[in-house]
Amino acid sequence: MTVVAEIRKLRVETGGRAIVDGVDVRLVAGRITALVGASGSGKTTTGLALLGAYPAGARVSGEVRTVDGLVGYVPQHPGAVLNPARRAGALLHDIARVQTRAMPRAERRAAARERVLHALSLAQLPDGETLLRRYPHQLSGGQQQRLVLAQALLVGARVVVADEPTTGQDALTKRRVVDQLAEVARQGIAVLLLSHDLDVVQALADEVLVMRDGNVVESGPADRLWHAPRHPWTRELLATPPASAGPAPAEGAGPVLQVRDLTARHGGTVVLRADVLSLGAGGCLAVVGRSGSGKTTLARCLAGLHRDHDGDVLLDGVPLPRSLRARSRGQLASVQYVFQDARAAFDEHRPVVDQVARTAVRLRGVAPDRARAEALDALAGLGLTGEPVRRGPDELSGGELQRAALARAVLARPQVLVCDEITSGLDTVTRRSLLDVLAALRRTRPDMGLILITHDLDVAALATHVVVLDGGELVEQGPTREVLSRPRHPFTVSLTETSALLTARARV
Amino acid sequence: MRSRAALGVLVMGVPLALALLGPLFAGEPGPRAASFTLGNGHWLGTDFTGRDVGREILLGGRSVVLVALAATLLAYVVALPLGLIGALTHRTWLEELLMRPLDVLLAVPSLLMILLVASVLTPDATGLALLVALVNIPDAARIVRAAAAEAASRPAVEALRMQGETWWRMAVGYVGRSVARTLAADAGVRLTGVLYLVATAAFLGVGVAPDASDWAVMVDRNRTGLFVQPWAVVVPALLIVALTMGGNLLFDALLEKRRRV
Amino acid sequence: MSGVRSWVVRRLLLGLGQTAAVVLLVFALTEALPGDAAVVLAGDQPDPDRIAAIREAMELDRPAHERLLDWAAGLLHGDFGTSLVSDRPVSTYLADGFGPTLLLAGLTVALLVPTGVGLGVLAARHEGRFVDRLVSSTTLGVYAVPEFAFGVLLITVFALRLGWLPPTAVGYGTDLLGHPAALVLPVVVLLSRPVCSLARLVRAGMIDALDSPYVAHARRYGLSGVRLRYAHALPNAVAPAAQQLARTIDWLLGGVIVVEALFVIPGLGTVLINAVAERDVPVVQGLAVVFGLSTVVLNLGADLVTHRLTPRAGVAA
Amino acid sequence: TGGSASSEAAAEEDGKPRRGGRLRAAFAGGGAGETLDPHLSSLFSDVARAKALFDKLADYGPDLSAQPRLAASWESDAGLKRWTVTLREAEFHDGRPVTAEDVLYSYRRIADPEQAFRAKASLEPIDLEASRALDARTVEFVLKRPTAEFPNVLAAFGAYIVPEGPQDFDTKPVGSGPFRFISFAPGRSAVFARNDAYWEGAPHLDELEIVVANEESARINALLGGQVEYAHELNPTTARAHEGKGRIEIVRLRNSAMQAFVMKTDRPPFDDQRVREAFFLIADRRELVDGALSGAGEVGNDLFGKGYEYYAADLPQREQDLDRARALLKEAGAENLKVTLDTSPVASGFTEAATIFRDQAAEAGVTITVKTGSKDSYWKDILDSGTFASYRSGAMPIEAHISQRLLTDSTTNATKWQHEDFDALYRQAQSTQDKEERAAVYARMQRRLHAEGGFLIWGFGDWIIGTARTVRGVASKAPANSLDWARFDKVWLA
Ligand SMILES: Nc1ncnc2c1ncn2[C@@H]1O[C@H](COP(=O)(O)OP(=O)(O)OP(=O)(O)O)[C@@H](O)[C@H]1O
Ligand SMILES: Nc1ncnc2c1ncn2[C@@H]1O[C@H](COP(=O)(O)OP(=O)(O)OP(=O)(O)O)[C@@H](O)[C@H]1O
Ligand SMILES: [Mg+2]
Ligand SMILES: [Mg+2]
Repeated sequence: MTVVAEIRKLRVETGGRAIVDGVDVRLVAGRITALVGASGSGKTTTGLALLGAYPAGARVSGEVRTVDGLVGYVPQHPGAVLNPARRAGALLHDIARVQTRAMPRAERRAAARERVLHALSLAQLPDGETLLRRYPHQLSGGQQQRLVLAQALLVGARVVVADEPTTGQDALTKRRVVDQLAEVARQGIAVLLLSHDLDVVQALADEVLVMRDGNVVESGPADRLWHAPRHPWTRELLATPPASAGPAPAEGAGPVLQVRDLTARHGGTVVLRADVLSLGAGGCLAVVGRSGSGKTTLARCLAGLHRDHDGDVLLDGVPLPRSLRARSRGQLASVQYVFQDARAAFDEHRPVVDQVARTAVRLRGVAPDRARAEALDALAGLGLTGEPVRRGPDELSGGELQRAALARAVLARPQVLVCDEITSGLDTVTRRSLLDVLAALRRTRPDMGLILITHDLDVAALATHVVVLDGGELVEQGPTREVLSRPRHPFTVSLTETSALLTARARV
Repeated sequence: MRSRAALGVLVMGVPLALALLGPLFAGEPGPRAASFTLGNGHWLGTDFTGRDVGREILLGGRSVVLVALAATLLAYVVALPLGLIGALTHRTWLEELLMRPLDVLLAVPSLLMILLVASVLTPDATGLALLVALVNIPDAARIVRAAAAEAASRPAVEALRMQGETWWRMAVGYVGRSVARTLAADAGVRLTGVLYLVATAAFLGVGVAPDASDWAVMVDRNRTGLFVQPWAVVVPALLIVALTMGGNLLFDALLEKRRRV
Repeated sequence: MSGVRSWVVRRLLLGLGQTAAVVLLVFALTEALPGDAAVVLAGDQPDPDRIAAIREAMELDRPAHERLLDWAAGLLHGDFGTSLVSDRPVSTYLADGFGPTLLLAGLTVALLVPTGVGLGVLAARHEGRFVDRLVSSTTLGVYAVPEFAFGVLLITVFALRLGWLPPTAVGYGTDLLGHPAALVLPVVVLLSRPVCSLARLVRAGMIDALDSPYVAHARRYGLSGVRLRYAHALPNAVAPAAQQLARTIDWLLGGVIVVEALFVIPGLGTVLINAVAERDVPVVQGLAVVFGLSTVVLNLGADLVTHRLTPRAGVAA
Repeated sequence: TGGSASSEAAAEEDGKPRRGGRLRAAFAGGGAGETLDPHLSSLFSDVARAKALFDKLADYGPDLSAQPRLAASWESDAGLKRWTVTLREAEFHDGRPVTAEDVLYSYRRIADPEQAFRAKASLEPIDLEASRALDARTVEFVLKRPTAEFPNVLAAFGAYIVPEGPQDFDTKPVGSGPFRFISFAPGRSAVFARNDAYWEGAPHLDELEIVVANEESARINALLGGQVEYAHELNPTTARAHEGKGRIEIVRLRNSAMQAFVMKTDRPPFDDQRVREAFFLIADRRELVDGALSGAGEVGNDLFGKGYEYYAADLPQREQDLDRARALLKEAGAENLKVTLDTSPVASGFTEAATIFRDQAAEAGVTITVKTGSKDSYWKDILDSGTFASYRSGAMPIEAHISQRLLTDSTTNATKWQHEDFDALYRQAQSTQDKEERAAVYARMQRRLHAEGGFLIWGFGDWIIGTARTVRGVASKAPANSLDWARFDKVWLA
């Protein structure tokens, strides 16, 4: 048990507020320590402290000690630390050059290459040489992540901080990330895992610290914490999501929305093909699939945001114009879309409630005052009350904004509501409350069709029907229970198996 | 950064105040003296036609400032809708129709353009402002379009579309507002460029009346007396430099603020 | 890469169109100028008979579009036509003026990049400190001074007062390389504004880049300061500056006109000013072709550099 | 009898001439379109170059009277219609003698109806068909009408003698002038070398280079920086800055440039003689000279050619008299007169003078709007259109001024001064052999112009030249365009 890094009594204060207060972390070689907690609880701040990085102007007290100062860092968005103007291999080569500086000139090149390749293979990028010649944006998210990991390994870091490595990733990718981190730990490197994905934490962590509002409320070995959480907050965080599939399918009338022979393209390449797809009134359709399988594209075709497609989208049997611009107000109101990134979908300069109210004004012709009252009602119905909604979006948290976005769409009284991954990137507690809101919505608007895009099988379980996309092809569809319990397509099989595996591993 | 902005305001304030208030204090013209002389009640000496430099300075800011500001403003008045429409439209032909002619203008050296157009039309101050604005439109429109295209591709605009918002509210209310900072920064540089163009045009014998009470014209016209009576050149030149420097300091500070956000 | 190639081809075609449009525009403008070459030649002896005779000798009585078409047809064979005023081929005008202007512009651009980038990086390294203040305020100040004023100042100080450098290039003709001292001041004047704007852009870009997570990341992994600055931060700072560099051709041309007049350098700027003054339309058109083409090529180059340095942003023609 | 008194006087002042050296002279030029064809001369730089390589039969002395050059002498018959000119012994640079045939060839070339050489109008009185060579060195010119001032024609601007036969002027010009050709780069420089065989004696300089520098600042800078020894056409302010400072010499050529306003006498408001007189009286000539010419000049008296031969110097100098001007305007019913004054930056001092006069007129209740026109077509624009415009003229004999600008059929009659009786007076002068009598006729004409002409001539500007301190022999009594102006064969470097 060699302690390779230690944080003691860390307190970080910005603008008079302690964002991290009295945190102690000990990282041991070869072991994985996880920090869990709600969004904004101070996980990233703690992790960055190990790198000696603090928010600008922060007052820091406490002690941070690492063995040799070399700490690898795999941020949540690895793209951010990859230089967009340089090829992927640039930093790796530079690091290797520094290391081989002492060698005779003739041997340097070969030695540097050797080291880079070794680090790539450790990071499970065996065919890395071709990747090195690409630019970061030409790599997938998973490859970017492994590349950054390879950099950390090449430096010879004894500690690696991995910040939210699985957020927004599908189950298969998640599994690969888990494997990678396990491999890293096996090489004797201490890993600090910052995550709110409890499956991943459960599968990997040896030690878990639970944070809340900058404090560690509970810590201990993973097993103990999982089986006997002491702090109520930990219990709340770890509570398993409701397994209910929502209200019974109330499909009475015919389909509200139908898709026929849809082929969507991005600049010439076909990224989605869907021959038939239909959503009944009051039905709930889950669209699942790996990252990049075309889920968002499908949703955007329905919403009229993606014009580059053939085939028809029919609303009550009438084809919808391809482009949003050509749709009538009634048509706009009928199909509403909730964006994946709620913050980006709001105008940062105007109060949230005003923006929500505009839906009623523009799409239903409600007078501004009435619309505002309706908007406040709708927001309150989603648990958003008080001052914050009267201010700009930056004063709301991600989860709150997600609900406001939902309210904005709902105010149009749509026949079809499309929600694109509205729960990813949220901690379990927030996520649960949002799913509850959706379930309540379905109860109050029984005629509304709902489309949930997700790669989270737990969320998919809420739906009455499931559509599985793979590589832009619609590979399987049917009632939820059927598809998830008896998957036929190999991809669906692997998807359900992987989820099961992660859960199983966590149970070990 | 605040100090920088304050410095900018200060440095810009002197010429601006002189330009706007100067004419009120200028008073009646005295009799002409011999050109380029010092003393005899002329604090800053006389200029190339024997007028009092001090009075000319009081009078000469308004046109510079107005021409430069008007030209800059005008360039944006045209460039803004062009750029916004170019960025917001999904009709490629419309975008091409709007942007390609600007590319052609961009390929004409601006001084050549000014020289030619000015000698065809022999413009007055308004004409000069129009001309300088014209030369600045292509570049400004490109910048607006680039900045606006980024803003227009944000989900927020799609959300507005989803809500059936008016074009006006999207283009001006959201996209226009989002690019305002970038444009403010660009405007600082452009203002300098415009002042420079006006002054250089005067150097090449184009534009405002040759004896106009105008700082840029003064710098050029009194150049011959630089060694005999430097004030007639140095003071207006310093005022112009202060104007552009102050403007840039101010816009720099704005830019800085944006970066920090 | 084939995407890039087809893009370049499309850009070049567009550039040809642009150049043609420039020529048309310039032709139209020169035609619209008050008075024609005959009137200008007649000067303060505007004897109507004589003007009519000159007009006939210059074939100015032919319709404008015919003259333009003839000229354009000649251009296809690489023939720029002949000057109205001297009857000498326009190509000799271009060839004679090209050397000095190219030398000036080339030297300026060659010095512009290292100086501008160097100053920008220097200021960015010392952001907010004395060196930065010095560089920032100097560049700001010089940027605000028009070339002719700056030129007059430099000549007064360095040539007339101190006598270190020749005040003009009078009498050196096109052999400027033989008199390098005479090139110093013109190049400095030409450099003044582009260097300032470039330095300011590079500074802003460098500060952003040095602040960026990827540079912090590279620093964390022990890269040397020099490598960090020049190999990792700079490429990102240079992309917006490259666009500015393309605009520099426009400035250079304006600057060249002023500098050539100030220092008596017989280059294209002088040829242009004289040709416009003499209404020597074929010469003006020939110059418009040269300037249009160089603008197009430089813009293309800048776009290529930008494309290379910001690979993420799709190239848009 | 060659040479002129003034240059010899200058030579005495400056000590004994020294032979050798190279003089570089900077002129404003005409760009890459320049040529060495002397008949195409139009700018000062053209004339300076033509003068170095070629000769005219006669040229203007300091008072703009014709002085014999290649012509050794001339005499006319009683009717003043047949002139016999005897050439002096001179040879071209290629060794051929200058003959009567060369003279006729040159004049016929200039008069070629296909061409538009500038001197064509000046040679118009000659009937070249009838004129002939009496022998190798005698030409008999037959004129279309009596012309007492015929020698002025021989001295006309651009009437240079070139050897017979076509030649390529830009690469190998051959003339009879004091310098031989070495090289020429249009718009940049022309290099010449001493012609040892020059008929008037070889120049002192070994070489002469005429360089082109269009910006005045560039010319003075080059002079100060030692890059040239002679800078032509400097600003009065520049002159003031350097005069007497010991660094360079400033030479002022008096009476070189007439400065005026033209009033179109054929249209309102200037068709009323009282309005014209009122305008004469509005001008404060001193203020105009001080303001527009920076004091570098003399006031004018509404007559051309101050100090020239036949100038009516006895007429009283006109002074500003606003009361009388107002009274005259009132009389003419032209109170609150509004006039547009056309001007252009085509010549230095124009726009300054225009605004100064505007202010002066305002005091007499006349509103003048100054309209700045295009530089390049200015002269043509004001010839027929407008009513009131800035004007200037270089030096020329008073006779030429009258014949070119003040006769009914003059081609550049900008004042639209068209009076039969005035034309008759001119014809009378031209048929008067006796100089005294002729002078009396000129005096009558000038009295009339002074009283009611269309030229408001307010001043005469100096032509300013800067030279290095080593330069000697530069004539100072030589209005621009006269013989001793830009004459480099008499100059030497001390
Ligand atoms: N640069 C900063 N300046 C001021 N406050 C900051 C800064 N960075 C983070 N904070 C605040 O500190 C708190 C903790 O942030 P931190 O990023 O550590 O949370 P986290 O647990 O990583 O959350 P998440 O799960 O959303 O990533 C938050 O309330 C955040 O608003
Ligand atoms: N703007 C674009 N240009 C080109 N290709 C695109 C673009 N947007 C998406 N694609 C491609 O289209 C395919 C489908 O993308 P889409 O966004 O629909 O995937 P997704 O299923 O929503 O993935 P995720 O779970 O990561 O959100 C992907 O292969 C992606 O690379
Ligand atoms: Mg975090
Ligand atoms: Mg998606």
